[in-house]
Amino acid sequence: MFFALTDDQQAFATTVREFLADRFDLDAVRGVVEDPHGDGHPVGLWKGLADQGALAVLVPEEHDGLGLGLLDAQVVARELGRGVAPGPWTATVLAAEALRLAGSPEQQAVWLPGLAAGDTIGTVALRGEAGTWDGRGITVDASGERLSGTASPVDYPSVAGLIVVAATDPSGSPGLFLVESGASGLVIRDQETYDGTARVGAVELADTPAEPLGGGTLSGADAVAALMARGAVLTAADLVGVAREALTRTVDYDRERKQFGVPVGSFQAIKHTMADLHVAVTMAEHAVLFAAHAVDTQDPGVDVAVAVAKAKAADAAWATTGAMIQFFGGIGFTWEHEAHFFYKRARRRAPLFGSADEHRARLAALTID
Amino acid sequence: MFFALTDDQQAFATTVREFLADRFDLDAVRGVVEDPHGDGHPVGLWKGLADQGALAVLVPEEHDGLGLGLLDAQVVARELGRGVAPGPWTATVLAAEALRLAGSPEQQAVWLPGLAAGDTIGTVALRGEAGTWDGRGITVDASGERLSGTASPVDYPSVAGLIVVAATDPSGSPGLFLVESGASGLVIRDQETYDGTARVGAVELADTPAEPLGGGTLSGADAVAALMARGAVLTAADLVGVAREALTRTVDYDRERKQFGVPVGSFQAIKHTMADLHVAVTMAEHAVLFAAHAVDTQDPGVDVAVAVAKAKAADAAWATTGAMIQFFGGIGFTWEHEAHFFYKRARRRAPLFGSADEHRARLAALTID
Amino acid sequence: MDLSYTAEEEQFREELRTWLAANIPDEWTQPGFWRALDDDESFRLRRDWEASKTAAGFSGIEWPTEYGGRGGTPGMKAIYDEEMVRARAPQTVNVLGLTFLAPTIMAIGTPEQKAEIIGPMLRNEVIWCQGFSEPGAGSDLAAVATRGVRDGDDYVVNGQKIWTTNAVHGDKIFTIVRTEPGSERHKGLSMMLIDMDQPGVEARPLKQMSGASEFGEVFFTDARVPAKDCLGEIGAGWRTAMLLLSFERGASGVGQYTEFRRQYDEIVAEARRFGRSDDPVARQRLANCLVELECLRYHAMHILTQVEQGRDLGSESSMTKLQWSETFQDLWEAFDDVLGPEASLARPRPDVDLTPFQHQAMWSRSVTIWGGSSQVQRNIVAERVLGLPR
Amino acid sequence: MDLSYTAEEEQFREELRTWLAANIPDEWTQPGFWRALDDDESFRLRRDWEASKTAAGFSGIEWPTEYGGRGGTPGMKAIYDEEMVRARAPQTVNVLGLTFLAPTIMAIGTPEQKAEIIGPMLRNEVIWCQGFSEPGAGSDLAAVATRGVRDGDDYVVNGQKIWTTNAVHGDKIFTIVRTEPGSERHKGLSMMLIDMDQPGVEARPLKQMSGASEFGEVFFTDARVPAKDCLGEIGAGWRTAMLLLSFERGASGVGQYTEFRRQYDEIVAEARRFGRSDDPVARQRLANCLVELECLRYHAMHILTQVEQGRDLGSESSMTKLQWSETFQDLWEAFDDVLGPEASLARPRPDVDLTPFQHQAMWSRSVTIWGGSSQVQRNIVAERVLGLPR
Repeated sequence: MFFALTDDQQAFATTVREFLADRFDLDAVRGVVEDPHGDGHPVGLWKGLADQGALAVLVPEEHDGLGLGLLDAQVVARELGRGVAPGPWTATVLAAEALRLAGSPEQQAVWLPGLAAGDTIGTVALRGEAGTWDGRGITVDASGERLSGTASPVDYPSVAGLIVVAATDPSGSPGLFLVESGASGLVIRDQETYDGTARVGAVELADTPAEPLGGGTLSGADAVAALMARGAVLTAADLVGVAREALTRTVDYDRERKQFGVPVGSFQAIKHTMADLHVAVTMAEHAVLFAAHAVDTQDPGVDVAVAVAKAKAADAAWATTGAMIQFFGGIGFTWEHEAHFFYKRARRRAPLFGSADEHRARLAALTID
Repeated sequence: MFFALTDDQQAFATTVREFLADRFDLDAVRGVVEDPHGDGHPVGLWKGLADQGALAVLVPEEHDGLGLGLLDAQVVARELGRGVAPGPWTATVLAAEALRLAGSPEQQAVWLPGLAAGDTIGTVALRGEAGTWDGRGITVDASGERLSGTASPVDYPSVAGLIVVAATDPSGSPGLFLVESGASGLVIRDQETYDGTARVGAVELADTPAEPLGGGTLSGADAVAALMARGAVLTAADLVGVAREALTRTVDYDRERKQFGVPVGSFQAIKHTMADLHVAVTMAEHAVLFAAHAVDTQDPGVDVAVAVAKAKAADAAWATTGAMIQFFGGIGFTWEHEAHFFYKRARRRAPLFGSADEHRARLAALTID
Repeated sequence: MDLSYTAEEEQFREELRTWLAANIPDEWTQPGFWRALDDDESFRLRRDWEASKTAAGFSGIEWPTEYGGRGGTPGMKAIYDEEMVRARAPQTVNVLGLTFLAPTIMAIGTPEQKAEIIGPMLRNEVIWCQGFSEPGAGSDLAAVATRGVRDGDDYVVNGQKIWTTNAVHGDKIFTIVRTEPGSERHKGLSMMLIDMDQPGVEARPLKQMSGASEFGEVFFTDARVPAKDCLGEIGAGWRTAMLLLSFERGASGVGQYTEFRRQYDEIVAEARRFGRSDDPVARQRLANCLVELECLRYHAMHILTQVEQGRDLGSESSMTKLQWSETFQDLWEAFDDVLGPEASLARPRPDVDLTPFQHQAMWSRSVTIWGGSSQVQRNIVAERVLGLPR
Repeated sequence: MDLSYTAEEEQFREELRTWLAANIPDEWTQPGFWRALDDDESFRLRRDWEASKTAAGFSGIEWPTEYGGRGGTPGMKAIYDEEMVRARAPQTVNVLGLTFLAPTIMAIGTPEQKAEIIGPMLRNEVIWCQGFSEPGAGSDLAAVATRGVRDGDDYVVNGQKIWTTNAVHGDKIFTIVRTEPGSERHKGLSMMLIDMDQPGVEARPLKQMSGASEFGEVFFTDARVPAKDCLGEIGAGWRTAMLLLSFERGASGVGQYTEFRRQYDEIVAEARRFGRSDDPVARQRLANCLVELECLRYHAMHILTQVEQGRDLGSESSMTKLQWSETFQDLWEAFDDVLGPEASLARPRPDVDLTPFQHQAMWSRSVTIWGGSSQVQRNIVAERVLGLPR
């Protein structure tokens, strides 16, 4: 029994964390947040992540990747969440996963090395406005190798060279397609979001040429579901990182900040809230580890594990970042303070790849019906 | 603007409260709880309530009643809840309400004086096993003046001389019927409940003769709905009484009980829980007053008011009685202590006439659709 | 129970409603109108409009006529609050002066203060700010560090205030200053009425997490205030502050309910627009907000009754604060929760602007902090209402 | 991550499973079997059955063989816990002795204590009770009032213990006694091992709100205990108690999860039976219990890993207690909530007996109180794990 990260995985986490601390700290994050019309994709950060192999984690070695698992990838996601780091990391990793799982050897050879090296930015467009995250929310139609419809919100579509789009064919079957930037009929409509640590947009397709992903291990609905599951786990990992860092910062602050002549952290109302949040965040951390491992090992309980992880991580991040603002007192409500980076990132990401409610509904379907 | 009980109503509350304190205190309640095979209907308590007019509140003066409103009746319900008093008060009052609202003058003349005086015990059977509380949960069928089917759980059917049964005719329309004790085909199956402050049973009907209620102000589905609303308000009032008394007793105990050399009530975790519960119970008290008044005045917002009151009262009673056990420490978990009277009464009654969830669903239908 | 207003009160409602209908330009009630204006312009419009409302006799509703008020009943004040929300009238600009300072001056002000302050405030000729919180004195107001040193007939004031509403538009500020050197906690404080239009006073907007600036900071650097411009006695500032804060206990819950209920309906409309209103779980979430909102309404009627009967509300105001602030925050949590991924987009559709919703949702995080945090209010309820030991 | 057990551990699972299958009578696993027995009969059956299990080598799994244990790994202990639940084996009768007393004796007992206590306990020849809580010393264990006065080679003990599991079936009790007259709080306490079969010791069952009596009270009236029957040094009882309680930090979470998950499935089955399993709101409620249950399972694997690596779990056990107790309580709240009016009836249908469910639901109210209340655990997590000031 070994339920923990290996020394290598811990070292990987430390590397990413130290890189962010040294080269992309909260001041750098603020720079991106305060430039809402910029592309939100700092090149130095991107190159640094690429240099560490953070983009190559899941890519097979034959395509210049590290050939590691989702458990390793979630290490990166968690650190990026902890550092509220901007950029299309999750989007690019998921695009590469789509190719790895559903692409032909040729498609993989064309795209994966570039994605692994950070030369190509990818993203995924799996759901349309107000849609669910289970394939029923797809709002793009495929007619042969042409796509029409709008997917939204999509992470970083403006900087992406490759967009993996989920679309349904006339018979209603879903599948994944590759759309390249600049394709005819493709319009990226930037969508302003309050989460300044990301950039999102709508991907509008009008009879746009697209290449079906095919010839890989998975296809059709299975491929879409597998991609959704990976998106859920990586988002959960990001949220867990956000939650842990928000909690740590709040505890550190309340240990020192005095009101009524004593540290506010000595008040039991605050202590008990922090204790409950610590338990919740710790459980969410466990859940993300287990889910990532379950995906990697194709555990028969993988569907339950993914839903548990996403539901728990979303709830923990939501609660922790709300408490952060409350328990920093007024200062945590100001623009100048960093609390809102965590709060807004948690709020925006919590519902991505299925809200806590959606994942609980899925758990009910898996264990009640 | 006068949002409060009148002096008369407050005096009425005091009378009932003092009667219970003098003549039916928690030791007397314990006697009923510890005699689970007894009928749970102490005659002295019943006569005392009748003497105070507690059974006659809603009965028109022409039928020997006081001709008052639901706002006055909820005064009694709240005090009975506060005293965790046993007996078929709510059941009898609701049976009388059925006659008042839906009965003909003749039916009223036959039954109301006896119900008002406490000579006749009544009850209502409005719902069957696992059914909802909105008319769709009726599981008794009417064929002319014959009823068949089973209603459950019904309050105090074994001691009731008159049972008001909701039944649907072959066309699916609901209506109210009078069934007398001893009617052919009528079987009362006692159902053991953990709430020792009540007795309940299943009312089994097999081609049982019944008299349709008719000729009153309301009929059919409207009559059933009006009776459900009154049941919801009176149950909410009982729950609010339970909640308030549970909270008061817990606060009083924690003000004195010492651990770690100080009163446990000086710990902020307990203080804040008590403060939140006090707010919740106070809001529930307001909500019950408003709902009762809305029924009395046929306020256009009465449906919202009743649903709010029942949802809020159920939640407040549930939370308060759970906290009572926690914050009395171990002693509140023992049989010898009174906490479980409150806890069990709250648990059993919370879902009657619609759970908090059901009433929230109703509010959604009223304000979202 | 009698939940009606008197005929006289309803008559007042009619008059007010008529005046509001005639005096609020249609465009003002359109979504986005106020946000499109720059801050100074918006303030000026509201300031002037309210002055005309005062001239028409619709300000200081429950104040004695001797102070320029209408001499109305608490019920009329509740009606006023409700109708202002219903008519989507602009936000009151002199709100802290009107709510807190004016009644305190009526109670303990000098004849000169009564004569010189209340009228100009009511006519919006002087905009008042409140200077209570400091960076190191939030929930713990007694930790005030701003100090005033006697110099001839004046005090010379140095220090910083924060969370000051309308800081950059203010003309004067009522503020707690430590005037007794070396004093601690509640002692040695004075409530000074300081002219903000002097070199020693600088006001800066404070940008919030939403990007808006409802609040500001006020810096005192050798600011001067005549000793006579102290409200209450010198050194009795804590008592003055407590009296002042006691006037929060008004009947504004009726207006608050009206506003929050409209927000509920607006959130429901967005849920419907984005196909979320049929989801039973989302419906529970929203309906539970409605439960708490309706309770807030009943509570407002209860409070109004208490006020009409001349009862001292005492610590009950802490209960009111908890109920409205937690309910309001939960309502806006429901917005984020129910709308899902669309909630974080300014324009999930090109024709839908959710920015005002997002601002409210973020604003809702502040209401459980200012005016006595929820933690402070729970302490008060536990200790003063329930009698649990300190 | 490697969530598998070793081949040796899996081999152990097979052996245990085989033995359990052969040695648990079918009728024992039927609903209602144990409740139908009277208390003494039930205890005797379980006592004897477990003695035979010990004889077969399936007790003291992770204990050294020198103490009659199996010398197994922490993983085997986890497997044991899991398989016992799966097989619906009877509840361990000597649970407090085996969990707490035995490892403490192995650590600090005298050679005589090691020789005389552990073997008979393992074979159920001596049933041990724990005497820690008192009516005035619940969460605050240091408030112990039971006193022991030296009299020759003995101590004479007077006082009362409460919440004693198996009180009426116990042969001996390890109990905290104040042996230094006039001492306060943590000082002057001793952990005495007292023979319950003497005139000075009386045990009474304590009836709980459910009507069951899992606990009892133990009264000492001039009870005698030889001074040599002190565990640890005289006067060092607090240290002994803390060491003893530290052994709660085992890997039992795996078994706990298995049991609670079965309860979840049973509750779901009742929800289905009463037509409540299609309700989306009820489904959310249940699914959220599942989320917490699964987290408990992951946490158990995390703890097992820590134990295998020889790490000191320290205050992490408070987190474990919070997660399992709050989750368990919430699960049974869900039972009441989801089943509605039927939940409070013993037999909502003549053929359905919900009494065992109701007992569990009420039992669930106690788990956040005993063994350190949730409030105490949150203090520990906040102060010792997060480092917030006392």
